[in-house]
Amino acid sequence: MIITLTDQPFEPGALVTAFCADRQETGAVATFVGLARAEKGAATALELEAYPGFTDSAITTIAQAAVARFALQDVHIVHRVGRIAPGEAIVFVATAAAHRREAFEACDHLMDYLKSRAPFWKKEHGPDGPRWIEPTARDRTDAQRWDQET
Amino acid sequence: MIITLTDQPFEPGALVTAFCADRQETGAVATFVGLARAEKGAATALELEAYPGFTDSAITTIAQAAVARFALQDVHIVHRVGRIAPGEAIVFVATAAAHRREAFEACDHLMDYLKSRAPFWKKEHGPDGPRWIEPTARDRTDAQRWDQET
Amino acid sequence: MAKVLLFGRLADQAGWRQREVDASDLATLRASLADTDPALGEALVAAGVQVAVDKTIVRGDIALTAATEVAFLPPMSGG
Amino acid sequence: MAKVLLFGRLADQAGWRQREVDASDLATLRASLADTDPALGEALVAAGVQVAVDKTIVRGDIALTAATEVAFLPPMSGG
Repeated sequence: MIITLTDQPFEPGALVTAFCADRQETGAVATFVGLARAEKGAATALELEAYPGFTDSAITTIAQAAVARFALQDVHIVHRVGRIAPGEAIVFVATAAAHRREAFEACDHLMDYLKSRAPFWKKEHGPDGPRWIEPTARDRTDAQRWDQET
Repeated sequence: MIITLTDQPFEPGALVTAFCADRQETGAVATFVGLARAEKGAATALELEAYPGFTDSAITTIAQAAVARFALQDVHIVHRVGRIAPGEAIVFVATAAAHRREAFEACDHLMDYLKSRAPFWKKEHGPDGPRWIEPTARDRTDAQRWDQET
Repeated sequence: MAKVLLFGRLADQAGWRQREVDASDLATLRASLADTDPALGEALVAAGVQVAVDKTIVRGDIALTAATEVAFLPPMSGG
Repeated sequence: MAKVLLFGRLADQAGWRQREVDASDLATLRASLADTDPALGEALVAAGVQVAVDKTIVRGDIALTAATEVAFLPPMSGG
């Protein structure tokens, strides 16, 4: 399991190559890449803030729980912090499992968590100045889907 | 939209790099890589057969429907045919959308289709000789999830 | 002459993948194949086996022209 | 002296991200911050704002030692 916070741009494809390499018993790798949108010019940059030592530890805890819950063979999470230009990757999640249902559900679950509950604070810069982005109602209900199951 | 059948090994990471490049309005890229499992030595190779002209056309039809249903910005599907060694990629699906729910659901949906309804025939070679693999009960019920919704 | 294609376990069972068969409709073609290989004839009508004529799935009988391609498709499984 | 950290919109509002505050418990620390900046004092008790003491989320009052780190965390949003 690898959990990384980085203030440098990263290339998701290279992570996929490494994650898929030398797997003899993995049938399924699901990945998600979150990219910064230009919003047709309304967003010139995103700025992500984390709490070092707290944010990475919180993500590690949720990733360990996902490994147990979804019988994962491996997880890789990379999250950008700092200033992010449109088109750049913000977040990368990869899950490996024997079968596809577990890989998909774990990836979906981890993204819901990262979007609405992980300790990040996100500011969008645009022509009208910066504004803080907080989870949408949909982000919250998406995350709650996983609470209702046992 | 790109739909490819190939009898050559392919590298999923390189496809992810190309698929994520130069996207200004894509917030979400979901991908899935299906890998051939060694099954602890019980599987020495998979052999996938397609019906050229029929299989690619069937996948194109389902991909076009998924683009409309999930408001996708882009889809890339690559499927191996011929003999596949353990650890090699069998199938790659990538979906691009403004938001993550659509990208995830479309990717999941396309994989369910490819697993149980796309015109491929799959033979597993092992120490006890070859055997044909047909969809599991779970593959069928997974695919039916998408029929029940409107 | 219709071009008959067998896929998956049907091809393994029959021992061939492609053959020209003279038949004016699908029912006649099935009868001709069953005549030569009764076990194959039964396998072709088993549950889950579909038929594509000129790359379109058909049900029931259908007329065949000289240039027709008839494919027998056992249960499918990709990925 | 506890080390107080503000994140997200709380840091923007206060105009600082980190400050040493002398307080023996969290309630006293909140009162001290509100005393200097009443708007910040209100923002820190608003719905959705969590408090972490030494990187653990706490609810209610808690004693603070000299080396304690107190972080105020507005609603979180990643990805």
